[in-house]
Amino acid sequence: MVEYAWLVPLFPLVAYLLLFVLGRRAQEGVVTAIAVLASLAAFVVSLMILSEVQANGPGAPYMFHWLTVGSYTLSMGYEVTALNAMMLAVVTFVSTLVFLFSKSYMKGDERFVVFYQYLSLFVFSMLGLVISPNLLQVYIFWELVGLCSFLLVGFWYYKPEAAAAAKKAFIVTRIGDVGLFIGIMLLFVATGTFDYAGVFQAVESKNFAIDWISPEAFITLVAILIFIGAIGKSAQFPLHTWLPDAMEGPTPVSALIHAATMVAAGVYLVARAFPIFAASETALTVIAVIGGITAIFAALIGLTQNDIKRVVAYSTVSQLGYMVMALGVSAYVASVFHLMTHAFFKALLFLAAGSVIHALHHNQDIRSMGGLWKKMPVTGWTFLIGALALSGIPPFAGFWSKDEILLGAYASGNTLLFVIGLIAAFCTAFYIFRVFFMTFTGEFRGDKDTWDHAHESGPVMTIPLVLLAIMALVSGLFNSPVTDYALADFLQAGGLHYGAHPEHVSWMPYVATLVALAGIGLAYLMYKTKSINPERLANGALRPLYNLSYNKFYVDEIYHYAIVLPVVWIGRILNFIDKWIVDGIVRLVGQGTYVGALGLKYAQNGQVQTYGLITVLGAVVLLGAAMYAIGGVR
Amino acid sequence: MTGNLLTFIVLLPLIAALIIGFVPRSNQGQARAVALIATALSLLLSIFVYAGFDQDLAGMQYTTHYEWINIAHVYQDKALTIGFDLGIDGLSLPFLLLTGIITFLAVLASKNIQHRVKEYYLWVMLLVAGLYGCFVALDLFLFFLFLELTLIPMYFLIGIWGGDRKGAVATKFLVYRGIASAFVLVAFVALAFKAADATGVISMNMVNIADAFAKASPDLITAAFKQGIFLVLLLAILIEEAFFPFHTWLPDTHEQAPAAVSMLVGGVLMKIGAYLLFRIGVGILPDAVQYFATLIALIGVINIVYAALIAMVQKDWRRLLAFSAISHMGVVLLGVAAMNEAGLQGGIFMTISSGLLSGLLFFLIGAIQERTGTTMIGALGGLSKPMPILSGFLLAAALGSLGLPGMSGFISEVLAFIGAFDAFPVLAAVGTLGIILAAVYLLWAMQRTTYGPTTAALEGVSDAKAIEYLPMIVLTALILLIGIYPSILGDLVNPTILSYVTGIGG
Amino acid sequence: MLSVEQFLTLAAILFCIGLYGALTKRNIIIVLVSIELMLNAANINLLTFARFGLVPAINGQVFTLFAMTIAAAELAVGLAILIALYRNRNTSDVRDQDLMKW
Amino acid sequence: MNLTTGFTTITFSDVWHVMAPELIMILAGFAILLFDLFVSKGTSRRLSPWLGVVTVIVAIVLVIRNFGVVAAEGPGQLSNMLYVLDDYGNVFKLIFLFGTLFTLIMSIDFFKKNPLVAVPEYTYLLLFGTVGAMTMASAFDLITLFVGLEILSISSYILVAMRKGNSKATEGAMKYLVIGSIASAFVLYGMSFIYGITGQTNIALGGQMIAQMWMEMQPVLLLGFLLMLVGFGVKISLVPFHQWAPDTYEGAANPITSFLAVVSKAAGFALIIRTFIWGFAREFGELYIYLAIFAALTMIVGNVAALAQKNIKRLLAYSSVAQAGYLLIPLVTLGKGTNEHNIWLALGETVFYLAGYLFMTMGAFAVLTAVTREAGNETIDAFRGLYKRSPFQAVAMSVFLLSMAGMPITAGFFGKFYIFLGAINTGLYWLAALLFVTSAIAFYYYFGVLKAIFAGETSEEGTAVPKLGLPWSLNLIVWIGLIGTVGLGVFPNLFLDVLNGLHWFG
Repeated sequence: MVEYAWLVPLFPLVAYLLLFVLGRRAQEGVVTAIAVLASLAAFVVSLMILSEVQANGPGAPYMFHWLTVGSYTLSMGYEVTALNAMMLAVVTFVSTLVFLFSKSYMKGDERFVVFYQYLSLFVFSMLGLVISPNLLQVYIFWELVGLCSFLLVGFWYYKPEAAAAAKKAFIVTRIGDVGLFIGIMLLFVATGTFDYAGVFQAVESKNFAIDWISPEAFITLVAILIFIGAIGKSAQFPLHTWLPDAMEGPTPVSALIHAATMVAAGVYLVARAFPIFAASETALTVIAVIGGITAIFAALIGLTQNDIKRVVAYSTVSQLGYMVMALGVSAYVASVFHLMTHAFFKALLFLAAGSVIHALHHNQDIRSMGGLWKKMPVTGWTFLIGALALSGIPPFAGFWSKDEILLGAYASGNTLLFVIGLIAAFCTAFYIFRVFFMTFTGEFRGDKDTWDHAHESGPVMTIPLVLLAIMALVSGLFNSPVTDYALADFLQAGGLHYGAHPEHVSWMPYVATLVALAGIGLAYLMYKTKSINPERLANGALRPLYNLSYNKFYVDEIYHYAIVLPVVWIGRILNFIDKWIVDGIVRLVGQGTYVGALGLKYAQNGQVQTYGLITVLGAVVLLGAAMYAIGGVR
Repeated sequence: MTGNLLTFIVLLPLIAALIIGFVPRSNQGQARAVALIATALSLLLSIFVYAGFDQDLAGMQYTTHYEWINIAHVYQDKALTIGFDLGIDGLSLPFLLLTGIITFLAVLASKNIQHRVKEYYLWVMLLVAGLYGCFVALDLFLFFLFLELTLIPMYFLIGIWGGDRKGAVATKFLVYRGIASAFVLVAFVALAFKAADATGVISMNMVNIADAFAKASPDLITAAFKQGIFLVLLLAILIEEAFFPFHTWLPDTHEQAPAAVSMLVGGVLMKIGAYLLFRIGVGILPDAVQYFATLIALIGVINIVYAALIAMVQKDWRRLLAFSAISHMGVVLLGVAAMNEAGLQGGIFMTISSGLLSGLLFFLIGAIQERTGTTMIGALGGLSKPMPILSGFLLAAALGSLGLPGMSGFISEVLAFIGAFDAFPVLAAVGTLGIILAAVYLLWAMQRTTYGPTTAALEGVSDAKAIEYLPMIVLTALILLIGIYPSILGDLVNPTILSYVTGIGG
Repeated sequence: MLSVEQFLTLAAILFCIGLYGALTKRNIIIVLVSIELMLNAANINLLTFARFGLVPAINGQVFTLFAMTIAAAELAVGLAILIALYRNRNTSDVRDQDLMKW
Repeated sequence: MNLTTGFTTITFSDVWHVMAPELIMILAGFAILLFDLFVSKGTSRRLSPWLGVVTVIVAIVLVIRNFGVVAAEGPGQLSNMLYVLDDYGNVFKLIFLFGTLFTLIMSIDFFKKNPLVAVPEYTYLLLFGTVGAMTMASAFDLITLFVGLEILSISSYILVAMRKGNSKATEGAMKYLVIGSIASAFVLYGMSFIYGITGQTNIALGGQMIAQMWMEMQPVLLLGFLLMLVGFGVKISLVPFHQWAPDTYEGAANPITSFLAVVSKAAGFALIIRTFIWGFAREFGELYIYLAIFAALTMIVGNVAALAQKNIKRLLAYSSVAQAGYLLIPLVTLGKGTNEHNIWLALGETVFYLAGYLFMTMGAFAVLTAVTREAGNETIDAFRGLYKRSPFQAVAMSVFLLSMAGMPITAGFFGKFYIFLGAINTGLYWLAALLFVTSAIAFYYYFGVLKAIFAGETSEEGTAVPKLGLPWSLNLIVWIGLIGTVGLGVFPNLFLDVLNGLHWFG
C-alpha cells in the first residue's frame, strides 16, 4: 500500500477539481458528500498505510524526474516514513470530521461550494506536504497550504477584518517562508540536492560545496533558516501574531488549519528534517528557547482574552510552543506525540466552540455567554473533555503528551525551560476553564432572544465532536505504559533515534497534574463560585500586567510602528525619489533640451546682422582655439 | 519549406497591416478580423515550429538565409554582408511562442477599442511584426530593424489611444528607447567588426559572431574590448528592459497605454532587452558578463527591492504592475549574474513567466477598467461580488506574480535564486526581500480591489464575457503548466544553456 | 619699400572694417559696400602674395580679376534684391527685416 | 610640362570632352533667355520650364555617358587641371541634375499658382545655378572652385527672391545674400593665405606644397584652412554658421527651398571634400578634429533647435542643418587615415546619403507644398488629420519623415548606417553613437509631425472631410521620392554596387 501513498492526496484533489467543475450550482448535500467521501477514502488509505508501515517499516521514496537544470535534475515524488504515516492518518481523520461538521456550520452560505473547494485543496496540499520526499516539494506544498489558509481566512471577503487577517496571515508566514526558502536554496547549492536523504547524508559527512563558511556554521545557519520557516507557519514568537487574527475565518477552518494540521506543519518540518537540527547544538538551543518563550507568552495572553476563539487560538500558539520546545530539547517523540494528541483535542475544542458560536448566531464573546450546558449538553461535554485534555488531566490525551514534554525539558537539564513549561501548563488550565466556566455555567449574559434560539446542534455537528472527544480521551494511550510506548517504537522504526522515551521521573505526573488542577481550581474560584473577583484583580494591583496581557504585549502595535510604518515610509520616500529625482532627471534632461531648443529658437531673432555676428564669433572662437591648440602664433 | 516558416510568421502581420490599410474605414469589424486571423495564423505557425523543433540540439533550426546587402570596403577593405537570416533555437523559441500567444490575445483583448479602429489594428500589426522579428532574426542588422520597427507603432498606440498624458509619454517612450537603439547598434557593429578580425569575414550573423568570439585568441579580442562593448550593451539593455535608473518610461507607458498595448509591452516588448542580454551578453560576451557579474547582480538586487518598495505605495494598478514587473526582472539580472545553469535557466523562466503574468494582469486590469472606468486601487473594492470570475483570475494572477508554487513565477524564482545563492549568497539573500514585498503589494492591491464591501457604484458591473474567457484561461493555463511541469520550458532552453555554460568554463 | 606684412595688415584691417560695417550698419547699401570691402581685402591679399609671396606667381592676379567680377555681380544682385525689398517693405533698414524669426 | 607657366592650346573638342553637360546647360540657359525675348510671354511661360527639363535630361544623359568615358579613357582634365572629369564629379553632378530636375518639375506647379513669377528667368537661373554646382564638383583649382561657388550662390540669391511681391522672399534673399557674401569673403580671404604660402591655386599642387610647408607655416596654413572652413560652413550650414538657413528656407518658394536644401548643400559637400582631401590630405590627421567638433555641434544643435519648431519649413531647415552634421562625418573619418579604401568608403557614404537625402527631401517638399497651400499656413497644424484627407500623401510624408529620422528600411536609415559603419571602422565610436543618439532626439519633432498627420482630428468623426488632391507634377515627385527612398532603403546594393564600381579620382 505504501507505493500507493500518492492516492491519499489524490482523493481531495479530485474532490477539489470536481467541485470546481460543478461550480456554484451544486447542491450543498452533493458537495458535502463529494468532499467527505474523498476525505474518508483518503483516511482509509492512510490507515492502511499506517498499518503497513507499522508492520513492515517505512518504504523507500518514489521519485520521478521533474526538471533538468543544466546538469542537475530536480525530482518530485513521495515517501512514507513512520512520521508521515502518522500525519497522514491524523490529517485525514480530522479533515473528514471537519468536512462533516462544516455542512451544518456553513449551511446557506452562497459560496458553500467554494468553501469546500478550498478545504479540499487545503487537505490535498497538506497531504502533499506530508509525503514530500524533498525540501523543494515541501516548500511548494508549504506555500500552497499557506495559500489555502489565506483563502479560507478571507473566505468572508466582504468583511474588512477577514481580508486584513487573511493578508496578515499570508505575509507574516511568508516572512518565515523566505527564511525556509533561503535555507533550502543554500542546502541545494551546498549539496546539489533537495532530497532529505541526500541532505542528511551531506550533513552527516559535513561535506558541502560551499567555501565561504565552515561546515558547522553552515549547518547551524541552514537549520535556523529552516526553523524560521517553522516559526512563521507554527506561529512561534515573534511571528505568532497572525494566528489569533486568523480566527476571522469560519470556525471549521480554524479547527482544521489553524489548530490541527497546518500550524503543526512547522513542527512537522523540524521533526522531519531533524537530523539537520540534531547536528547543531546551537540551532537546537535556539529552537528550545523560541518554543519556551512562545509557550509561556501565548499562555499569558490567553489568560485575559474574551473572544472564545482567540483564547483557543492562543492556546494553540502556546501548545505549538510546547512542541517546538520539545524538539529543541531533542524530545522528538514527545513533540510528535503532542502534535498528534493536540490535533485531536484542539480540533475538538474549536469545533465545540464553533458549535457554541453557531448556536449563538456568530457571537464569540464569552462575556455574553453563560449557562449553555443546559441548552447544549453534548457540546458542553465534549468541550469539557477537550479542556481536560488540554489542561493535562489524566487520563486524557494531553496529560500523556505534555508529561513527556515536561520530562524531556527536565531531562535536558535546562531547569528554566522546565519551569516555563509548568507555568504555561498552569496558565493553560486556567484560561481554558475560564472559558468553560464562563460559557457553560452560570447565567446567560446575552440578550434573551439569543438565549431562546440557542439549541444543541444537529447530529452532523455533534457526531464529529463525539468522535474527536473519544480520540481526545484515548489517543494519549498510544504512547503510554498501557501500550508500552508503541508510538515511540513506531516512530523510531525508520531509523530516527532521537529523543527515545526519557527516563521516568516518578514525581513528574503528580506535579504536572497538580499544576493543572491548580489552574482549574483558580478558574473555578474566579468564574464559577466567584469567590475571587476577577475584575477587582484586573483593576487592582495587577492592572499593568492585565493590560499587558489583554493587549497581547503590544506586539502588533510594536510591529506596526517599528516595521510596517517604516517600510511604508521608505516606499513613499523612494516613490518620491523615483518620481522627482530619477524620473526628474529624465524629465529635466528632456525639458532642459526643450528649453535649449527654445533658446536656440529665440536666438534666431530675425536680424541678419545677429546671424552674421554669431557666425563671426564662431569663426573667432574657432580660430582662437586652433591657434591656442598649436601653441600660439609664432 | 519548413525553413520559410519563420518568414511567414513575421510576414503575416505585415501582410495583415497592408490589407487593413485597404479595408474601408467604416468597416471596423473587418480590420479586427484581419488582425485576429493574422495573429492566430502566426501563432499557429509558431506552434507548428515548436512541434517540429528538435529539442536536443543546441544550434539554430528552421534557418532561412537570403543574401540581402553587401557593403564593400567597410572595414579593413572587407565587405560586410547582411543577410535576411532567420532561425530559432531553444533560447528564442520560448520567446517566439510567448510573442505568438500574447499578440493573439492582445488583439483579442482590443475589442473595447472603439476609436479609429482600423488604424489601431494597423499599428498593432506592425508592432506584432516587429516583435516577432526581434526573436527570430539571426542577423544583428535585421534584429535592429525589427527593434526600430517596434518604436513607430508604439508611439502611435500610446499617442493616439493613450490616457491623459499620452503625448508626453509616447515621446518619452520613443526617445528613450531610440537612444537605447543607438547603443545597441554601436555594440552590434563593434562586435561584427571585431569578429571580422578573427575570421576575416565581416558578418552580422549572430551565430558567426558568437563562433568567432568563442574561438578567437584573447590577444585578438581583448578582455577590455569585450568589457567595453558589454557596458554599452548593458546600458541599452537597462533601458530596453526598464531597469533602475532607466526604468521611468515603463510605469508611464503602462499607465497611459491602452490595456491591450500594455499587454504587448509588458508581455513581449520589454522582454526584448532580456533576450538581448541572454543572446548577446551571455551568448557572445560571457567573459564580460562574468567580469561584471557583481555589478549586474547588484543592479538586479537594487531593482528587486527598490521597485518592490515603490510598488507598495502605488495608487494605480497599472503603475503597480509596472514596478512589479521591474522587480521581477531584477531577478533575471540576478540569475544571469550568477552565470551558472540554474541562474541562466531561472532568468529565462522568469522572463517568460513575467511576460505571461504581465499579459494576464494587464488584461484583467483592462477588463476591470472597461467596466468600472478606473484603475485606481482606492476607487475599487469588493469586486468579488459583482464579478467573481474576473476577481478569481485576478487573484490567481496576483498569486502567480508573487511566486506561488504551482505557477510559473515560483519555479523561475527558485532557479534564479539557486544560481544566485551559489554565486552571491549575500546579494541573493537581500533579493529574497522581493519575495516578501511582492506578497505585500500584490495582496494589498488585490484585496483592495476584490475584497471588502462592494461600493454602491460597483454593484451592477458585469462579470467576464464569453470572449474574455479565452485570454484568461489560456494565460492562466500556461502559467500553471510551466509551474507544474516546468520541463516543458526547461527542456527547450537546456541545450542552449548548457552550450553557454560550457562556453564559460572553456 | 613696403613689406609683405604691411600689405597683409592693411588687408586684415580692411577685412575687419568691412566685417564691422556689414554687421553694424543699418542701411543695406552700406552693408553691401562693407562686404565689398571684405572681398577687396582678400583681393589685396591675393595680389600681395602674387607679388611678394613665398612662391610669386601670376595666378593670384588672375584670381583677383575673377574675384572682382564676382564681387561686382554680387553687388548688382544685392542691389536688385534691395530694390525688391524696398518695394515690398518701403524701407532699406536691415533691422526692419525680421518678418521671419523664431 | 610646367603647369604654372606653360601655355597650352585648348580646342573646343577638349572642352566638350570634359564639360559637355555644363556646356549644354549654359547654352540652354542662354537659349531660354533669348527665347523669352522673341516669343510671347504666355508661350515663354509655358514652354521654358519644359526646355529646362529637357536640357537637364540631356545633361543627365551626358553625365551618364561621361561615366563610360572615364571608365574607358580614365579621368580627363582641362587646361592644366583647371577642370577635371572624373567619377567623383560625375556622381555629384548626377545628384545636382536630378535635384534640379525634380525642382523644375515641382516648379511647374508653382508657376501655375504664381502668375507673377518670371518663369524664363527662374528657369535659366536654376540651370546656371546648377552649372555652378557642377563646376564646384569638377573644379580642381581654387579659382574655378570659387567661380563655381559664386555662380551657384548668386543664382540662388535671385531664385530665393523670385516670389514677386513677397516680403518674406526678399527678406530671405537679403539674409542669404548678406551672410553668403560674408562667407564668400571668408573663403576668398582664406584661399588667399593658402595661395600665399603655396603659390598655387591648383589643389593638388597646392596640397603638395602644403605638405612641404606645413611645419614651417602651420599657423598661416591653418588660418587659411579655418577661414575656408568657416566660409564653406556657411554654405552647407554648419552650426554656428547655420542661422541664415531657417529664414531663407522659409522665405523661398518650396521648389527653391528644396533646391537649396539638396543641390546647394550637395555642391557644398562636393567642394569641401574635393578641397580638403586633395589640399590637406596629409595634414588631415591634425585637422579632422575641427571638422569633428563641427559635425557634433551641428548634429546636436540642428536637432535640438528643431524641437521647439512649429513651422514645418523651418523645421525641415533645421533638419537639413542636422543632416549636414551627419554628412560631415565621412569626411571626419578620413582624419583617422586617408588610405584609398577609407576615401572610397567615405565618398560612398556621402554620395549614398546625399542620394537618399535627395529623394526624401524632394518628396517631403512636394507633399508639403500641397498641404501647406491647402491649409493656408506653414505650421505643423497644416498636417493635422492628413491621413484622413489623403492617405497616400500621409503615408508618403511619413516615409520621408521616417527616412529623415533614420528609421529602418528607408534610404535615410541605410545612409546613416553606412556613415555609422565608416565611423566605427575608423574607431570614432563617440561620433558614431552621437549620430544615432541625436537621431533619437530628432524622433521628437519628426514624430510630432507624424502624430499630427495620423492623430490629429480636423473635424468631428463621421463628418466628411474634404479630400486633398495632388497636382500631377507634385504627384510625380512624391512617387519618385517614395520609390527612391524605399528602394535605396530596401535594396541599397542597387546603388552601392554602382558606387563601388566608380573610378573616383585619377
